[in-house]
Amino acid sequence: AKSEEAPTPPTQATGGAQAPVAPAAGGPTCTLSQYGGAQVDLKNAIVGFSQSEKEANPFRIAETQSIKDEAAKVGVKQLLTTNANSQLSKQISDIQDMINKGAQALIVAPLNSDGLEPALSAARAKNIPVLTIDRKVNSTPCKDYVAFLGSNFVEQGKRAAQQMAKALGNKGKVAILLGASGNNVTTDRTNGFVDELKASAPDIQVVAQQTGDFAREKGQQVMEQIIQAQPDINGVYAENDEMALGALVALRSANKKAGTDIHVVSIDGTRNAVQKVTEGELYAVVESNPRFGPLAFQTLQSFLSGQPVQQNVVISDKLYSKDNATAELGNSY
Amino acid sequence: MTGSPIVDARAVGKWFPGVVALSDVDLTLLPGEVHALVGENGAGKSTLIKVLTGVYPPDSGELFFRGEPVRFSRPLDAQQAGISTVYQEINLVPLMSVASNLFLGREPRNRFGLMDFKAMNTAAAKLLDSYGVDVDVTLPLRTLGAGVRQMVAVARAAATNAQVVILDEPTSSLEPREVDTLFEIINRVRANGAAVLYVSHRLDELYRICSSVTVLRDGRKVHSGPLASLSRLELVALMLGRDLEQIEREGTTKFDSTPTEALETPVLAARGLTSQHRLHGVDVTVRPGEIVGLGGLLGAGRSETVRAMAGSLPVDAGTVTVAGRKVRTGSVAAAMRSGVVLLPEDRKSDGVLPDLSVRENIVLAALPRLSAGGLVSRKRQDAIVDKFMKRLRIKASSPDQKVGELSGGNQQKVLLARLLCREPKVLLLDEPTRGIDVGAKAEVQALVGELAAEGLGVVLISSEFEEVVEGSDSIVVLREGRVVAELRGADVTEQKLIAALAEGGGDG
Amino acid sequence: MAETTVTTLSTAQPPATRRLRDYGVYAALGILVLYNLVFTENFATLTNLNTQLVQVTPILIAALGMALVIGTEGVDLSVGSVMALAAALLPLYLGYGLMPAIVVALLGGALCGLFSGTLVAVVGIQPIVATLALLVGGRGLALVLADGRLKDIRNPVLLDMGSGSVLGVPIVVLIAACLTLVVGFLVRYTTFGRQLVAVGGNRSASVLAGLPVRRILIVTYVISGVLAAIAGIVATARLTASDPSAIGQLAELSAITAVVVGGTPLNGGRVRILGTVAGALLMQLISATLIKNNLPTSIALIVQAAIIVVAVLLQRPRFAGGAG
Amino acid sequence: MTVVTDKTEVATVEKGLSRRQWIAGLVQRRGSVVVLALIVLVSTFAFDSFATVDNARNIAMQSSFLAIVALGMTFVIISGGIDLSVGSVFALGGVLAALGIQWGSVAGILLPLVVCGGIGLLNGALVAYGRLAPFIVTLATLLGARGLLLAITDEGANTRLMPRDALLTQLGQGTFLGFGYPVWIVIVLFVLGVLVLQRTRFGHSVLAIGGSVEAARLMGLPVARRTMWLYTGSGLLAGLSGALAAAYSASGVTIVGVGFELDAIAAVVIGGTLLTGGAGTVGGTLAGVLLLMVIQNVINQIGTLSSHYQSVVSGAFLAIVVAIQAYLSRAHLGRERST
Ligand SMILES: Nc1ncnc2c1ncn2[C@@H]1O[C@H](COP(=O)(O)OP(=O)(O)OP(=O)(O)O)[C@@H](O)[C@H]1O
Ligand SMILES: Nc1ncnc2c1ncn2[C@@H]1O[C@H](COP(=O)(O)OP(=O)(O)OP(=O)(O)O)[C@@H](O)[C@H]1O
Ligand SMILES: O[C@@H]1[C@H](O)[C@H](O)CO[C@H]1O
Ligand SMILES: [Mg+2]
Ligand SMILES: [Mg+2]
Repeated sequence: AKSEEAPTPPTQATGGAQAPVAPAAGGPTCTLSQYGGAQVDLKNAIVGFSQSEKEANPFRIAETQSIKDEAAKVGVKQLLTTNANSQLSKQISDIQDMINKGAQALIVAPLNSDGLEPALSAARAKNIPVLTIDRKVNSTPCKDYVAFLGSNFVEQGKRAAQQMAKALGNKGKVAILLGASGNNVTTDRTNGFVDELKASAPDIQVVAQQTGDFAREKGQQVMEQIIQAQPDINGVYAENDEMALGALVALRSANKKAGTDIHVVSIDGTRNAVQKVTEGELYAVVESNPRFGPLAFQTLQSFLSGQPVQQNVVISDKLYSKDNATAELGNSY
Repeated sequence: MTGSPIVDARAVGKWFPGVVALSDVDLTLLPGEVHALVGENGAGKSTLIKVLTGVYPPDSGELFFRGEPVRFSRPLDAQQAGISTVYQEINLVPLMSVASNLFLGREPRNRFGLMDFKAMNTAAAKLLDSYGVDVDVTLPLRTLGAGVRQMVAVARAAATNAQVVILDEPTSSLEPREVDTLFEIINRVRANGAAVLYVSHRLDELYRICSSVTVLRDGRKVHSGPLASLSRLELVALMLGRDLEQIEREGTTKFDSTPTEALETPVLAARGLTSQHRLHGVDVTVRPGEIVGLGGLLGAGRSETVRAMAGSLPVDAGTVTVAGRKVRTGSVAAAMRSGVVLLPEDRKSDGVLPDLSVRENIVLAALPRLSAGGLVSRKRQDAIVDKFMKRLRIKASSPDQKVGELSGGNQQKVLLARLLCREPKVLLLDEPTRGIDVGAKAEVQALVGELAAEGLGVVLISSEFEEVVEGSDSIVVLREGRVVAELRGADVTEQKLIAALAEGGGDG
Repeated sequence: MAETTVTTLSTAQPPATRRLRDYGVYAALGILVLYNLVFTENFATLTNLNTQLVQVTPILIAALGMALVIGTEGVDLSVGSVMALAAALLPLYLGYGLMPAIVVALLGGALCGLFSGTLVAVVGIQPIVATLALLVGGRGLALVLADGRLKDIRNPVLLDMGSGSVLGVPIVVLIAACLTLVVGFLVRYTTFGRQLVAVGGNRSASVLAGLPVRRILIVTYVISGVLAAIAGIVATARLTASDPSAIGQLAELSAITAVVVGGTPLNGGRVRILGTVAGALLMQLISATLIKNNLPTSIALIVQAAIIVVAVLLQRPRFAGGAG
Repeated sequence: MTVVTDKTEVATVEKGLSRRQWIAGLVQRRGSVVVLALIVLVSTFAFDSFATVDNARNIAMQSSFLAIVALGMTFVIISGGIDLSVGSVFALGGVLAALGIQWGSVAGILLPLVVCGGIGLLNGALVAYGRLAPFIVTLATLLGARGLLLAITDEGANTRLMPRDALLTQLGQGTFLGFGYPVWIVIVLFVLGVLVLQRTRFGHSVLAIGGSVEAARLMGLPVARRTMWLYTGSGLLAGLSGALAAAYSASGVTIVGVGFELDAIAAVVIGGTLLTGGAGTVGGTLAGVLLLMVIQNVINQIGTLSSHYQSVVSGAFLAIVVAIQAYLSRAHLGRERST
């Protein structure tokens, strides 16, 4: 096979590394003795990673990759990987299966905040430490699981709203491209955005809310419909980059000029999206950083060697706007 | 109690889009009588029965059961009222066992309310035995021949001690032995004071068993009264709506029974046909212009034999040669290409495409030759369809009527037409006149005669001995998949045939 | 007597109701259009018309193949995954130029069809499962080929195909129109088309009539595969990117709905191409209406369900005997 | 008397024939079991963590929810129909359980049963009395039920939790002899299922309806009523399964059950049931469910397969399994008629 010349340079290994928001002091911590279980040297341990969605979107690809890379770097005995394919029941069995295969520590990217309990309690029963990343689960840290690393999705929505307000000068009509229905990433990003608008830019009015399922094609189709029913909107908030990119195509074919007639703000920070920011088509992108590898294994390592770890590590997400996009392009994924 | 009718249908009307199937038909069934319902194909017999038993709601008219006005909205209602029916197209469940089919809906149950299969199977075996059929009742029905299936259907209907038993062409696939048993049953039922409605195209049967008759023509009642007072000719005249002289002149023509003494090389030669559990080295030879009958009792393997020759039954051994050239066995296409075509026994499941038009059904097998460059030529189609609809007198509102809506007899003619447009060398006919009215039957028989005269080879299966004997130049007698005798020339008589069957049966 | 007149209506169907049965889809479609003309803002515009037509093309093209398969008393659950497969193949070979890439994608579709067709016709597996295997495996294969990544399309010709138009008519719509004509012609006027319908009508009778049943079945599934591939290419061109994870998601269900709502019975023996077009348009217009009026997904789904049921109720098969 | 020998001989011919068919039939019905046994055997040697009690527990538990749904699907498919709505109804059942449990465990189990049973009833009525194609009817309710779910969870945003100590929750999480209650529920339901299908008039009539609706009707079976009960049952079981699944994970998760119907259908057909209706077994379905789950388990045993390859593998697996099925069942179905 021979594809068109690859346009995007490979992401820099170092670039875009995650950093916790708050300095790693303060906040409740968790130790091995509190959680229960014996010390383990990560080097000759079996670690399991349960991914929730297919590695079919840059976020997931980057997330899984960084876990794999770091596992190799740390040199764990074996890394088991499973993918729940967006099925909660499968993620439960995946985790149980990995426990059964002798995983001594688990990194879980939950599909959903609720419903993983059986898997967690299975790990709990065997004192296997569980680290949840990306999406937070509604259980008690240091009891049902050890700790959480990830973005604050409500915060992401807020920041998106602030960017939107800035772009529209605090007044206008916006449409929201929602993520997959029932998914709490969607809920948080919607609430954060809507509440922030109410608070700081009440003259901005949300005239349409339709789901784009986190996918580019759906984003495009929905946008094509909205832009005709509501030709006078001046802003679009997409709850992930893929949908935003779809929306851009739709706007173009409707002869609307993204960046001047209509301002688009989205979340994730994928390479293609940040590229669009540099070109001025996207107004801003709030990062949702998927590179959990280093932080996750660091946390595991110190936890398994008996040191306390933060129960709730919220990572700081970048903001890509026209000021920094070109410079930061290399750090996008 | 005689006198007060059990069933009394008044001015019943039923129409389907484009067809008036029944218009004010009266029918009265008295206790203890066997009432014949006769008429040409498409006269409305089956429709009347379906209206009486709640399959179709009537479009007009009233139905009285034991003097009470009733409306059966589904067959179940009719059955619960005490009317049990054998419909024309055998309606049983092929995948289920014989016993299950017999007892569906009223299976014997043990004290836990669970079905008692042992009881059911023994009961089934006993019941069928009283009908002269001895099969493993645990077998799926689909593995049995049409004959047995027919008997099972009858047994099922007569088993429920009903006040009215309706039989729509029950003997169409039975041969004499079974017919006799069936008539015993009917007499028993009648003796118990029940009424029997009996549909058949076989006049002699009617005169044997029926006391009164109702004649339908084009959906109207044209006569009703005691049967004895009608001569065969009068009856036929009523059915066909022609006057007596006319019929006497034409006669209800059968085959011209002058055996063509054809000595040329065989157009079809089957040698040592063998198929597991079915056929054991059957030989059949057909010369151009010759009609070879297959004789045998139910399950003798007649259908299997022709199916093997037509490539629709894979054979383990044996060869089929057509006009001197060997034909690949087990392939219908190959057989057809060589000019061998089969009129299947089971019209419903192997023959018609009910939802397609008469036209489409007729041209189906000939599509390639009716089309140029993969495109169907409507002109050539219409020409050939028109030709055969005329030649076979197919009764349909138009070539575009769905075949499923045609009467049984006309469906059969459509299938025959389908084969004939292939311009075959050899016709294999499995029960070609099953369920065909006297008029049509005569036509079909005459047609088969003609075709033979034109040089076609014909193999004929009929459960009516009379028909085989009349039609055939020679008869191959089968028993359990073996040839037990071959009759030619002067030996082709009913007595000789029955004798052959008996001897064949002597000791294997 | 009152009741008998009632049954008269239900059985010997007056022409009116029969026509309603045959043209129910068109009726429903008309009603929906009227509704939008009255209640939906900026509906009666040419651009809007184009949008609806353009959006429906991939499903419509897939539905054409689906209609043929359903005509043989089968069903093809794999069309969505085949779309994704074609989408994934396309960018892999664009390096050699557009034509080669398209050919490869179509070949991929044909192979998929050959696979299911063989499972159905030769191995004797029931269509729904045979194609279910491909539904599961096909998308996986697509993601393997694309290694999960969505790839932007830069080939100018392909992009034009996606967004360009001739005399105001979008190119993709023209493509869909042509394919509709071809398939409609295939069904009505060719030997293959008639034989296909026959096989669906009564398989064992078709065998006994000497039809090459296996070949007919296999070819039908291959056609469906190729059409699905075309649908995948069109969707890719539209999206200006090859997204094997999203393209064709649940397309099989939309396609089946279009076919059935369009009046093609699922038990084979009949194929209605125009009906299928109308069915596809109807479903497209429903979702458009719901989005344009900004209904929440919940309501949208319920309304869709209701409309599907009504549409098929309008054209349910003719009364033949009591229900039970 | 010659005739008598004639008949008895035919009969014996038939017996011989029946023996062959009986064996073929057995193999067909047990084909899934054979394949299952094979895979289990191979995996036992391939992976040392496969044949362990824990793994058995996991597989049993993981199978139970699909098994319950597939049981209802089996009856529907044997009757010649299909039920695509079970996936959404399953999800709805879970959400309703979590909603109802705030009024106690009884309400928590009744609410989903009533509503999901109602949806099944609607399916049944539309199929039996509306005479609509099951495929399209249940496709519509697939959408409708999902819509209803989103409506009562404000677009899926609101996931209700179930109190850990509630009876219903325990029903999902508790264990007996090391196996979760759902596993035992499955065993009970399937024993009942076998009895109903094989040994009751109801089951018998279901087989008849699937074998030939027309014949069943003319034989005077209450086809419509039966059909309605079948779909109602399927809805009930899907709802029950959903409620148990919710109890198992102590929350009415809104995103579950997507594509579940296809798994159920696959399980049923792998189990040797004809989608054309008229023949099938409940036991086979259980084997089919286990097969699917074992395949998943094996993929996880390998432990390093990328998500993309995972679907490729399970797709291929599915094709191979049904191919073997079809091959085994050849004799049984006497293909020379249909092909
Ligand atoms: N379901 C149907 N739809 C439309 N027309 C029908 C239907 N059933 C029967 N007809 C028509 O009604 C007429 C009577 O058919 P019917 O089957 O009652 O004839 P019949 O007397 O039983 O013929 P045969 O002796 O061949 O069985 C025929 O013209 C037939 O075409
Ligand atoms: N009376 C019977 N008892 C037992 N088995 C039977 C009987 N009749 C038919 N069968 C079975 O059905 C199979 C098919 O019979 P087939 O139809 O070939 O015989 P046939 O001579 O054509 O009789 P028919 O007139 O029923 O067609 C037979 O091979 C036999 O196994
Ligand atoms: O934050 C991530 C990304 O937004 C992705 O697009 C969907 O899943 C979410 O968890
Ligand atoms: Mg009749
Ligand atoms: Mg026969």
